[in-house]
Amino acid sequence: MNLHTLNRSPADSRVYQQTLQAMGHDDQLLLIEDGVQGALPQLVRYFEDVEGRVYALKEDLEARGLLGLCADNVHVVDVDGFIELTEQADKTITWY
Amino acid sequence: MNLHTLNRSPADSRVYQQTLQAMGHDDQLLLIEDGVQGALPQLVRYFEDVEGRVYALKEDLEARGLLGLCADNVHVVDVDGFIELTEQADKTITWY
Amino acid sequence: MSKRGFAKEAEEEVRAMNDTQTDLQGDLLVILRHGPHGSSLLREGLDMALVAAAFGRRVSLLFMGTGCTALVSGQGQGPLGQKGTQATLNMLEMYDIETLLVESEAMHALGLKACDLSLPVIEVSPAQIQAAMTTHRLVATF
Amino acid sequence: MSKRGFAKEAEEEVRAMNDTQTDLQGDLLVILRHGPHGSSLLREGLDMALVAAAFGRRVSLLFMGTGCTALVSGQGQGPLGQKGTQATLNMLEMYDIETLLVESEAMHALGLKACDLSLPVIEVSPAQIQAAMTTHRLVATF
Amino acid sequence: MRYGILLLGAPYSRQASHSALRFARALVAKGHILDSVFFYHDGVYNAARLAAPPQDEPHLMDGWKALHDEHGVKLDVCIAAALRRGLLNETEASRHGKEGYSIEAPFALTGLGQLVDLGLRCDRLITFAP
Amino acid sequence: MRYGILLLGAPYSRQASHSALRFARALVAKGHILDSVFFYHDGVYNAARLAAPPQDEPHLMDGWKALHDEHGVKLDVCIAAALRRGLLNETEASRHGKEGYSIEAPFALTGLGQLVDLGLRCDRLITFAP
Repeated sequence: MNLHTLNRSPADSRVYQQTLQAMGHDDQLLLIEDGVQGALPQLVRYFEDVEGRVYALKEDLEARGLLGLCADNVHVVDVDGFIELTEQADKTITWY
Repeated sequence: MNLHTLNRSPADSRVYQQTLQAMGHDDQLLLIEDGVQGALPQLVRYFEDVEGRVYALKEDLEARGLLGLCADNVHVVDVDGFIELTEQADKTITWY
Repeated sequence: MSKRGFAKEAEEEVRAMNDTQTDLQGDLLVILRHGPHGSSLLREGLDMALVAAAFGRRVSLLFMGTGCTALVSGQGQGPLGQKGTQATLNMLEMYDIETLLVESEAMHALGLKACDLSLPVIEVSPAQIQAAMTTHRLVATF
Repeated sequence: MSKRGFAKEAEEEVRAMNDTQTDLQGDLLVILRHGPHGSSLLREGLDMALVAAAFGRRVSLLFMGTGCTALVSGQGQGPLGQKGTQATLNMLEMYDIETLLVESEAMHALGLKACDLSLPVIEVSPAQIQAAMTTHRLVATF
Repeated sequence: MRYGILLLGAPYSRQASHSALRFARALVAKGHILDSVFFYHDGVYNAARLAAPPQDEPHLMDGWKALHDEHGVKLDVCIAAALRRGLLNETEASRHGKEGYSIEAPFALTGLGQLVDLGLRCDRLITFAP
Repeated sequence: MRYGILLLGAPYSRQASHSALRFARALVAKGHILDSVFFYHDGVYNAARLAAPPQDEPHLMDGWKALHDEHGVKLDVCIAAALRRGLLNETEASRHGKEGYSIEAPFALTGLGQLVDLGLRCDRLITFAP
């Protein structure tokens, strides 16, 4: 199982398409930096193929005022949770 | 009349949507750097709303091996042509 | 909150109705297309706007694409203490930068409403965006 | 040209048929998502691949998105004499980097065919991309 | 016509600097006046005096200097953007208690007021971005 | 576990450096070993010794140094990426006939072989990118 991080908003960049193609059946996706915009209810649909396996970094949501606007089906984790995801995953693959 | 330059491929970035919104009826669009990918026949359809007003920079097409693959309805100009476009336009607006 | 949101929306409609090409004229239009924290472009664009205003120039801001998130209420510092841009946004009024345009299509794409934003804005259509490009002497994109 | 294109396509089909997960195993998978000239990322990714290969590691390359344009034939120098990456690509074989995967969806999106490319490649589906992610010990994205 | 250039991209990392230098050379060759190049955002990295690119690649900083020497083009670097990125001239280095300096003439550290001024006094301001 | 970090983003321009430093601090706080941070692409700018950010903002270079001093984290900078961007230590400066230098210990100029090695000897390699 691999962890994928994505730091671009799907409203900006098409790199999320590459991320989704590279994600195996039990891989997980962590949205960080500007990528946390993907947790907005209007944008989370881009990730419906991997629903239930989408995480967003709490500190990055908070800094942007987006924590309260986050979709319900996104798991919010802090930086310690980020580290735990990297512990559990065989590899972490970065998309930007 | 304004000139707009775009240095991102529509296959990569959604910034072309902002460019198109900002283009007035007689504005012109010049594709430069990675933006020249937009001159490929498969991608030029993103610019159909401004057809006939799309230019691509020759030197950037050549360096990428794309000059021969360019769509017919894109005007190819070299850097002197780029300067002439900026002379004719009131302003040059950069999208990236 | 929803009451305040409503008041803001009403206020915004009035502003939008008053909005004519003449109102939009100015020396400098700064286009902001990036949110806070992810890159320094938002701050650097705002800095240019503030400096121009301090020198007596008439400045308008146009938020496009994900740049609209720059105005979302309740932004904080970054986790290492990065300042963010909220403090700078709060200074705009003091510098007489009062024309804040936001791209209507982007607001819809992001699912944002005027009441989610911390400052009063004018939502603009492509035609109004095109007008702003011609009624300002200088346009800078960040 | 079309004859040569056909030969290449046939050759490629044979390679694709021989393609198994075992063939794809390796120490390092370098994912290249940027074309030449626009940024230095393509060159920097290729440099990492060459160094790893020089140290005896088994290296595969995966071209995704607009990175597929990195392989287009007939690239030249930049107008100021920037080297570009064609020379580096020509060195891959010498370094035993022979597994060049290209994202099939991106090739279609860009309207590119294998005969437009300067090196023999294997077009890969999402399932094959996912397999490559697990059969390499290390994955680096550029 | 009188032109100004605003450069936002780092050298070597992105094509912006190459595009800007190519445009600048073509401008003066065509008889236009290039008033100034203003370096902002990552563009300030173009002024790094110790840049040592491989000999078979264009030396961008020398290219900017030649434009200054041969055509009087001013090379203005945003001071706020430069300081946080480690680009200090001798004056700023001593003001910040640092030994050594990383930019030198003809690159000049200046404020954003210069950029606004440039944009308004020129017939055309062209931005090259990362 | 043993971790390595690959940092590709310039400080202040993009969040990558902030994200990497935050992750690095949390790693060591959790008891993991952070072997090295490898600076490549625009990440090499993190090593600029003259960086003078405003006092009310995090000083990223000091943050990297503290990780080295307190936790023995190696700070490796890709030499090829650094030279073309104007980041030279004293040895490289004299080799290239330049006066002055722009990076110093604990940042070390090294080759890409170190990056490959780091990736293969660590349990995890995490990349932070622009």
